This record gives sequence, C-alpha cells and structure tokens, in this order.
Amino acid sequence: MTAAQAPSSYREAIRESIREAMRKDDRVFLMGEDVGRYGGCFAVSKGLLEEFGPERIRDTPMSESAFVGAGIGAALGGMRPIVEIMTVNFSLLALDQIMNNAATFLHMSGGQFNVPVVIRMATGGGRQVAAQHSHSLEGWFAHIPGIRVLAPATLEDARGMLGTALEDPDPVLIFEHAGLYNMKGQLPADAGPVDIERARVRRAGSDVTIITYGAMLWKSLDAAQMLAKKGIQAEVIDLRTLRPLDEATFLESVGRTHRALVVDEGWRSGGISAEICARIQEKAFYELDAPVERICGVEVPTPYPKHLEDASFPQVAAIAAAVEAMVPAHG
Amino acid sequence: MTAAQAPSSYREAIRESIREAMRKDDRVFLMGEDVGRYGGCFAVSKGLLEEFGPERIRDTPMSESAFVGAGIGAALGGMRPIVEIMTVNFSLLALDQIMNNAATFLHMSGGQFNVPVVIRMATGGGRQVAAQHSHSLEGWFAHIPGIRVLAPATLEDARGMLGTALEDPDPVLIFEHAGLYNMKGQLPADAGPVDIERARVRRAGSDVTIITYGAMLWKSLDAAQMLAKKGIQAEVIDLRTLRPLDEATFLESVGRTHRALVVDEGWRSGGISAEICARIQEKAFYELDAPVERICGVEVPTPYPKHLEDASFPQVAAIAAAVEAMVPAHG
Amino acid sequence: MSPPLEVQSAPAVERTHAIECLKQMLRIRRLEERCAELYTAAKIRGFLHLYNGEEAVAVGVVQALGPEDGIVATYREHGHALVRGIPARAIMAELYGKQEGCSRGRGGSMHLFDAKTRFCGGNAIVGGGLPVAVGLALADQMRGKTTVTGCFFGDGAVAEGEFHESLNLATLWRLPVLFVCENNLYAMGTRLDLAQSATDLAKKAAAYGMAAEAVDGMDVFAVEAAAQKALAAIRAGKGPFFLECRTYRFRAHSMYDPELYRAKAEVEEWKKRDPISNLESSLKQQGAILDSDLERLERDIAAEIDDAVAFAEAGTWEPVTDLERFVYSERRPT
Amino acid sequence: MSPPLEVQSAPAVERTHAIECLKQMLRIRRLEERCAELYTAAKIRGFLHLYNGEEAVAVGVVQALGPEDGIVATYREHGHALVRGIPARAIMAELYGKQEGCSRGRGGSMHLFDAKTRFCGGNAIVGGGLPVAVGLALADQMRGKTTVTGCFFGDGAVAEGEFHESLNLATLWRLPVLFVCENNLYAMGTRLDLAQSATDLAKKAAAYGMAAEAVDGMDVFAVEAAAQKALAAIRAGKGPFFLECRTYRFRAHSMYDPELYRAKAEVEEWKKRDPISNLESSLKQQGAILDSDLERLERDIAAEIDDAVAFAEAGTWEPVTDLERFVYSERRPT
Ligand SMILES: Cc1ncc(C[n+]2csc(CCOP(=O)(O)OP(=O)(O)O)c2C)c(N)n1
Ligand SMILES: Cc1ncc(C[n+]2csc(CCOP(=O)(O)OP(=O)(O)O)c2C)c(N)n1
Ligand SMILES: [Mg+2]
Ligand SMILES: [Mg+2]
Repeated sequence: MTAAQAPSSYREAIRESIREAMRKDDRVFLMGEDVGRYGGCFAVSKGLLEEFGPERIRDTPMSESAFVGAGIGAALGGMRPIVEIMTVNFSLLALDQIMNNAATFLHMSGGQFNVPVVIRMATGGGRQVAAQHSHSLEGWFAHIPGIRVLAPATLEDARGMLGTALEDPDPVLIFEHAGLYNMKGQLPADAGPVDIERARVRRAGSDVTIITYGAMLWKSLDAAQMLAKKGIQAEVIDLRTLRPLDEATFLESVGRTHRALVVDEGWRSGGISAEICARIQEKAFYELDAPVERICGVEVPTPYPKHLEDASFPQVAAIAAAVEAMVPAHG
Repeated sequence: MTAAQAPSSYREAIRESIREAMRKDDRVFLMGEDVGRYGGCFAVSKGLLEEFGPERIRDTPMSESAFVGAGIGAALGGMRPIVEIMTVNFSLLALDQIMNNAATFLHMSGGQFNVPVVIRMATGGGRQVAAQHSHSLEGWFAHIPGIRVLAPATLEDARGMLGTALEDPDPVLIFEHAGLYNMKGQLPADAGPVDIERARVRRAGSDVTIITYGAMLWKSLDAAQMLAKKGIQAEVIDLRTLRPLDEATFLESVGRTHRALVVDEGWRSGGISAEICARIQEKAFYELDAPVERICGVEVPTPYPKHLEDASFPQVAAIAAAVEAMVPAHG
Repeated sequence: MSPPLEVQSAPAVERTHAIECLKQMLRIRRLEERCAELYTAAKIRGFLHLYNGEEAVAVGVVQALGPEDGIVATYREHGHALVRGIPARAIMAELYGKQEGCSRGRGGSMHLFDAKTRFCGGNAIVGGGLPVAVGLALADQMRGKTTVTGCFFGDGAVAEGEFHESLNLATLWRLPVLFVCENNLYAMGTRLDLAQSATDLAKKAAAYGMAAEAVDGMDVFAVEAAAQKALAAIRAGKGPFFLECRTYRFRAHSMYDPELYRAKAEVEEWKKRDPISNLESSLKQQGAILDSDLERLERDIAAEIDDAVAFAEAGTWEPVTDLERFVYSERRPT
Repeated sequence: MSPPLEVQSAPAVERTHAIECLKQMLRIRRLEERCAELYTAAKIRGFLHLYNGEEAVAVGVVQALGPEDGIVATYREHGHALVRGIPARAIMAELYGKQEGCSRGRGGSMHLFDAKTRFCGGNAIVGGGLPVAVGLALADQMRGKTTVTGCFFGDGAVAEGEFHESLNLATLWRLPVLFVCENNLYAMGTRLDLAQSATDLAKKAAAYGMAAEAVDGMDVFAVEAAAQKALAAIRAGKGPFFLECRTYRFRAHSMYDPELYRAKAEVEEWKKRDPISNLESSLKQQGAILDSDLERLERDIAAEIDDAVAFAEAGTWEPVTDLERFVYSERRPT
C-alpha cells in the first residue's frame, strides 16, 4: 500500500462514488426506498440527503415498478438517475420495466431513444434472511440483451464502477453483494472510475482456473490459498461484468490451465455458471483436460438456520475439494 | 394412425384437456384475462364459458400479479386452479408471486403448505409482434427450485400434460408455444394424461443428438430430414420438461452419438441451452467427440419485420448447417 | 358502468380550427381504413390495433400539447403519432417494416417512436408506459422546464398495479403529467364493469388527490377544451391531471378478434356518436363547410395516404447484417 | 397525515374478556422483549421485526376470527401467530431455527406458518401476501364456506401495485377478505405523507367500493369491535372489508435501524397511548384488576416464555442431509 491510501469499506466506497458523481454532474440523482431519511437500508447513502437535499436524494414510496420506470423515463428526459432497489429480491416487481422498456427502447426505436439509467441493488444470501430475501438473480439479468450487468467484488470496483456506468449511454445494473458492505480495505485518495469491459485475474495460477464474481471471489481466493499449501496453484478470475461477458480473459486462462471451476452463489440449473461452462466447452474444448465443474448454490429456497444456509451456499472447503478432485495427483 | 384417431389441433387438444379436467374434478377452474367472454386470446378456451359458467371460467381484470397470486391462494385453499397468463411477456408482472410465494411456501413452511396451482401461458416469437411480445423466457422459470416447467411440443403433450400437472401437489408452469396453436394432427379419441418426467426421442439417429423443445422441435425434425438426405442421421430429443431436466435421456443419446447440438429459440447467453451444454460436458465429457454446440435466438430485442425476425430466430437451414459442420465428412 | 356524458359545451370554436380538427380526425380514420386493407393484403403483419371511433381523443389532446411536450402512448397509437406530426409516410413505412419507418421498421404498429416530436413510443405492455411518463415528467420538473408529458392508456390499464403506483407517485411529487385514459369500455373482451369494482375512473384518480375530470371522448372540442384546461393547471405547477375520455372503439380489438363479447346493437348505438360524422353534419348544418370542401378534404387525405403507401412500398428493408445494431448505443464513452 | 382518532367507544366489555385481552397483549409484548434480548445474544438471527406498540391490532382482530378462518400476515407477525394459538414454544423454536419450530426452523422470524390454525405465513415481500389472501378467500367462496381470510399488511404496502390489484379483485368478486392495514405511520423510515399522495387509507379503500373504516389501533376493544362488525358483514356476503388500524411501533423497524427518521419526542408522545399500560391503568382504576392479579399474569407469562426459550434451547437442528426436502412434495401421484 502506498501512502496515498486511506481506509474505506465497500459501503463507503459506493457512497463516495455516488457523492462524486452527484457533485460532478447535476443531472445525476439518487432515488429509491429509504435512500434519504433512513440513510439507505444498508446505510450506503447515509449523509447524502444532508449534502444534496431531498430533490436529488429522493425517498420513494414502496412502488418498485413505478420508481424504476420513472428512472427509465427520467433518463429519456435527459437526467442521469441512479435508482436503488433495496435488494434483488424486490427487483422482480420491476422486471417488466427493465426487460420491456429499459432494454428495448433503443432497438425498438431504431436507435433514437437510449436509456442512460443506472440501477443498483444488493444481492446474495448468507445473512440468515431466509427464502424470500436471499436470492442471487444477477444471472437472470445477464440474459437480457440491451443492458449491462456489473458485480463489484472489491473496494476499487465498488468505488469505480458507478462512475463508469453513469457515462454509459445504455442501462447498467449494478449488483452489490449484501455480504460485502462491511468489508474493509484501503483505497487511493484519488480512486475513480474503472473499466467495466474486462474481467480481472485476481490471483495467478497454473493448475486450474476458478471463475467467479461478487462475494464468491473471496471464498475462491481463500480456497486458492488452502490449495496452494497443497501445491495446487489456482488462478482466480473475477468476472466483474456479467453482461457482456469478457470471455477472452477466462478462455485465455483455461488455455493455460486446461481445467476450470465456476463458483456461483446462485442456483445451479440455468444460472450464469451454466453459461460460463457452455462458453468454455464451446470455445476451448480442445484445451480442456477435464470437464468444467461448477460449485453453486444448492437448488432450494434458502433456509433460515445457519447450518442449513451454510450448506446451501458454496463454501471454501467445498471449492477446495472440488479443485482437488479435478487436478491430477500432485505433491 | 389407427382408426381410433380423430383430427385435432394443438389448440383443441389443450381445450379438451381443460374440459376433461373440469368435468372430472369440480375443484378445477380456469382464470385469466379474457378466458371467458372473449374465448381466450388464442381461442383456447372458446366455448368453455358456455359449458361451465362464469364461476369456473373466470375473466379477470388486467392484474397479472393479483390473479396469479389468487391462483396460489386458491390452491392453498383446496382448489385446483388453472391460471392463464396470456403470454410469457406479461408473466414478468407476476414473477414475484411465482418465485417468492408459489415456489417457496412448501419449503419455508417446513412441508406444511404445498401449492397445487397450474399456470399456463403462451411463449415464443415468430409472429412479427416485435420486441415486447416475442419473449421465450421459460428458461428463467426453469431456474426456480420448487416449480415444474413443461413445454408441450406435440398434440399428445398439449392434450396430456395439463391433466398430469393438475395431479401434481406442487406448482406447475406450462409453456405453450404461440406458433403451435394452429398445428393440426390426429389424436386418439381416448387421449389422456401423459408422463411429465421424461424427455422423449422424437427421431432416432446415430450421428448427432439434437436437443430441443417446443416449436423448435419441428424445425429440428425438418433439419434432421434434410440431413438424412445427406447421409447424416440426427437423433432428435424433445425435452418436454424443462425443470427438472431429464438429463438421463439426453446423456444416454450423447453416449451413442458423441455429438450434441442444442436448439433453443430463447436468447443464447444464460438461456436453458447453456444449462444443457453444461450438463452434457459435466456428465458426458469423455463421450464427446466435439464441443456441444448451440443454435439459439440472436441476442437482440425481437425486431418487427419478417426478414429480421427470421434472422433473429433459429431456422432449419442454420440447424442443418450447424450439424453438418460438427459431423465429420460423410458420404 | 357510468352512462355516457352529455356532450359538453365547448368554447366557441373558430371555423378554421373546427375544420382542422375534422381534417385531423379524418386523416386518422382514412389512414387506418387503409391499414386494415393492407393487413388483409398481408402488407402489414403482427398485431394491428385500430382507433376507429376514438379519433376525437387523440386529436383533442395532442393538438393541445406544445411542441416540447412529451408523449407516451400505447399499441393503439397511430392516431396520436399522426396528429403529433409524424408524417404518414414514416408511419406507413413503419407498419410495412421498412427502414424508412419512424422506428426504422423495427417497431411496427405497436412501437412508433419519434425523437424529433418527443414521441416516446407506443408501448405494448398494458400499463407499462405510465411509470415512464412519470419519469419523463420528473426529468422536466428537475430541469426546470414547463413541459408536460401526455400519457395515454386504456381503461384496462387502470386495473394494473402500475397505474396505482404511477398515479400516486405523480401526485405525491406534483409532476407535470397529463394522464389520458381512453375509456372505450372494453379491455379486449372484458367490459369495464367486469374489470373494475368501481367504474367511475375519474373518481378513482381523484382518490389520489389528483385533479380529475371525465369528458365526452366523442366530442373533439370537449376533449380539447378539457385538455387545455388541464394543461394550464399542470403548467401552473398544480401537479398531474387525470382526464378520462369516454369513447368507444368501432372495430375489433385487433385484427384477430371475433368480437364475441359485445352485441352488434351496442356498436351501432355508439356509431351514432361517431365524432367524425357528427362534426361533419354539424359543420354542414351551420354552413361552415360545403360538400365541395369536404370532397376536397377527402381528396387531399386520400392523396396523402396514397403517397404514404407508395413511400412504404418503395421503402427498403434494413439489411440483415444490421440486425444486431442498436442493442447497445453505437457511440460509447472512450 | 391524518390526526390519530379519538378513542372510540367500545361496547361494554366483560371483565374476564378484558383481562384476556390484556393477557394476550402482554404475552406478545413480553415474548418480543425476550426476542430482542435473544437477538443481542445471537440466539436469533436474520431479520427481526418487533411489534411493540401495535399489540392491540393483532389481539383485537385475531380474537375476532373463527377457528376455520385463514390468516395471511407479514414479517412482523409474531403477535398474530401467538394470539392465533401457535404455541410460544413453536414460535420461539422457529426463531432459533430449530426443527421443533412451527415452520421446522426453515422460515425463521419472517415466515411463521401453521397449517393447523390456517396461519398461511408471514410474508416478507411487502404487498406479496395480499393476492394470496384474495385467493384463499376465493377458494372459500367457491367451496361454499363462510370462512374469512384475515390479511395483515402495513401502510407501506398501500403504495405497492399489488395492493391496488388485490383490493379491486376482492371487491369485484365480493370475496370474504378482511384487509387489516396496520398503519404505524412509517414504512421503514418513510413517513406516510412522504409515500402517499392521499394519506387517509380507509378512504382510499372505499374508492374501490369496499366497506372501509379507520379505527384507533391503540385500543384493543375498539379494534375488536370493528373487526367483529366487519366480519359479520363479510360473512353476510357483503364482500371484503378494509380496516385501517392507526397505530405506532415503539421500537426500531428491525434490529438494524438507527431511527434517524423520527424524533424521540414523537415516539414518547405515542408511548402515552400504549395499549397495554393504558388498559392496565383503566382496569386498575375500575377495580377490575388488582396489582396481585397483574403480578400473577406477568408471572404466568414469564413462565410461558421461559418454557418456550428452554424448549427452543433444547430443540434440535434439522440434519443437513434434509436440506433438499420439501422443495417438492414428498407424496407424488403415481
Ligand atoms: C400487461 C399486459 N397484459 C395483457 C396484455 C394483452 N392485451 C393487450 S391489449 C389488452 C386490452 C387493453 O385494454 P385497454 O387498456 O382498455 O386498451 P384498449 O385496447 O381498449 O385501447 C390486453 C389484455 C398486455 N399487452 N399487457
Ligand atoms: C416489495 C418490497 N420492497 C421492499 C421491502 C423492504 N422492506 C421491508 S419492510 C419495509 C417497510 C414496510 O412498511 P409497512 O408496510 O408500513 O410495514 P411496517 O414495517 O411498518 O409494519 C420495507 C421497505 C420489502 N420487504 N418488500
Ligand atoms: Mg379499453
Ligand atoms: Mg408501517
């Protein structure tokens, strides 16, 4: 770490990015349930109401469809809205607006109406909030042509992705993992926008490629560390952007390691993990020494008790074990 | 065809299955937009209002969330509702009810409350109805644990799946392809329930396995016929049930043919096609002589003009060409 | 169901303006009659929803809007687009799916778009346009403009959750939206009283604290006067306004509809209130228009439509290689 | 915002019934106070939403329901479950996540379920329970029963589209639903007047043509009387009824809430209207209850809760091998 680094957290990094965007461009505003007076359900926007006032930090009624649609309309009208949906669990109520309006207007209008809206929401489980509050549905959104889907896993990305997203002429969805908000770390004082085009190799390795994103990045890195003690060098790739997928980065890696494991908190069948498996076998089939494996969420509505919840999500030991089973005997 | 066969259509087959179910069990009723007086937006329920009356053939207001949720509640209350959502395009408005209520109640309640609701809807494109009306989202629903997802492609299945679904203690979604309603054929006079557990080999072949469902079955069979003229024998599998997937049937086939092509009208990235690729390479990797390929919908909001719409969906020639490129030179 | 309103007394209307209104309604009517023929001839495909009988609503409201105002419409929007100033040529080419169409041919009948006139689309998800209209108005409000967004939707949309959420949000934030409910008594085959527990839709809107009024949607001047009053209130900062226009569609819901759900006699009864023939007779009676004027009008309109059809016929197909354009914007930040 | 109602005159209440009401409210209060402690002790995890201050609503309404009636509740449903007759043991074990819990431990605080008492769940999607309640009532109606579904939700839910769709459908079909709006003036940190353009919620419901009434939710007898009246009307076939109970939550929204959005003084003002201490004083004043009675009551309740906690502590974890049970039903057609 250099001297120019300052302590921060995932939550604060996002808050800073909102603050910076709002200072820089008065077309930017934040709207969502409890973003103002309450300070945001995850305290992301705490303090912003005081700085920017209720015109630009807008508490909305509980009307996911209306305020997401209003964000789309405001973007058409020349603003640069940041719409916060508290969590992905409630995004289903706004999915029609995202799918049928945000994602289609540009194409349906023959290129006339682009929709520069940014929609942020928390995703993921692991906090014992049970079946209706633990979804990981970013893979669904990654199925929709016309939108971009981002998933910051690091402080740097939490800080930098929003600014880049706001420059984008098209709808961008940002999935912040609820389990990461408290993650602490250091950020350069001048941290700013980051690219949203490329995946990133978070750990170099030669024996196997682990492909993941969001909170699972950290479990994968922990597993890689365990594996290193056993002499297995796992390369860990953070996808960062789920749509469009940067396949070049993971295909290149698999070309070197010849083995791949996808780690995804979402349900297995029909998850984003399936797409990654499909792409690798389609485009690097002859590089593969073994099938691409997946460690995913177990296909159950998430149970409340910790031991069952833990069992329903990918854990470090399971990731490490899966890699060990894939990689030939080593010493 | 035996003498006991009678002419029918996909539409009539479904109508007959509803009629039979309603005659047999007075807990069964049909509810949805325009199912009664209008006769159903695809004329599926034409005539049923006259036979069963407005109590059991219920026209609803345009309130997808409320009437789908009401179907869930009515199922909890001991009825056997058939809820019709006009098309999958509007199902997004009811997705919260399906995901967070229908699919979770049994698990969240520790096994106490099962939800025997059947939800039918039309899916698919190909009728020049443009970007908001041409979705194929059954793959999304196939991601949800707790529900079953059916996709009848034949008259027999259109006739038989509903009855079986109504016997099921859990939520079943049936996706009827809008392009098939006019399909004509013969049905045995005593046609009735069919199994909903297994995929079916619709054409035997030894060179390649084409895995598909719904309207794409017919394009795949046409392609197989073209290929046969060139000496390539394609086996064509109709998945029939998208959740849970009957992987045994397609894995067995791939074990014989060593090559597989998935044909899916839905968008490619993150579609159900990806899951099938993933499963095959996971479980039959060493059987594969080539990567599993996909022919899918192009990732664009569906355009209106016929030439562009055609270009955005899988077509017979493209399916045949993909197979030809996969299968080694033949004579 | 509430009884149709008495024809409201409209402010004295200038003769030239009256004729202009007649002309606009006739342009819609004749254009759509041609559309129906072209549909039968398979030149137009997909869904086609005609507006016959309801022309007074689009003409009355759209004429009252200013050039900077925005419009969000439904799949039944040919009339609105035409009155708004999208050339008949561009509309017809769109219905043909030609790239000279106002949406480059990609949208078709249900998705007419035009940036120049802030025509933000026909929307084919019932209720789906309302939140977008609220957002457009929010942008205008935040940018300090006095523009208004005109948002059209049918009686069926009133049952959708998005109606409720949008009306509440617009009223809560006092946004400049003119909500225009085209109450034609049916949502496809579902009669209003089979869809709504309370059928007085203006009253429903008033329950949000929004200014609301019902008007005879078969009388173009009544609609126009009400729209002008509403727009003045909105521009004065009084928040959104709900205008229920009581009207009727003379033809089927779409080209597929066998109309099992309503009696022929009911349709005939309403046809007596045809906004076009009634205005014609009234103008003729008052001597404001002669048969020869009318003939000329019809000839001009026929010429315009012939020209539009010729334009559409001569139009070109977007190359298939362009299919994937406009999924994302072509100009991206560097 | 509308001013709190004057305490309504309730029908003369029997002494034993009054004491029973007090006891039920106290059971909820004490149970939840213990929950808060257990949350701090990390015995209970996830989200925990307490009902302190609102007990009169659950007690007044649930007592008025019959044994065959159904209930659909929210994530703030401990009180409803307890009064409905789910044993404190089963509730506490559920909050611990033990398989002896009323949902086998799988649901936790937000998802108490009990088939025996037709308690169809706490639902954690705001507004998500309303359509389900409508459907339950539809089933009852179609099966010729005279049972009613009691559906609880907060003021926040009123802004959701599902509220609108459900109220319309229930009224249109005259379904036996008692909609109970627990208006505690806030949805998390959003005050009613910042969420609703019109804050008189009962009036909003009346706009659907539904019978509707607002009642002092801090007065258990007023709530009970209103619920009884409403239920009688519903059972007589008059369709659904909307009961707005004006109440207040004394504690945070959930265990994570720093309560930045409201003044301490406002909370203190409302605490003067505590339904429990007010009923206690009134009963004492009237000599209907002695300090010793009260002490015994508290002792009994403490014992019940101690027992519940001991039961939960002694409860067992469902084996991990059972994780995938109950995704689908175990008995399937053959
Ligand atoms: C959300 C949704 N549900 C269903 C449909 C199918 N549909 C198209 S138009 C229509 C009726 C709409 O009626 P109304 O709003 O009164 O408009 P009108 O057609 O009478 O102008 C229906 C049910 C749809 N497009 N969107
Ligand atoms: C659809 C949806 N959006 C957002 C949330 C997050 N959330 C949980 S409770 C709540 C406030 C609900 O307020 P209200 O309905 O008044 O009930 P109260 O908590 O006051 O009892 C919010 C916003 C949710 N659970 N569901
Ligand atoms: Mg209508
Ligand atoms: Mg509240």
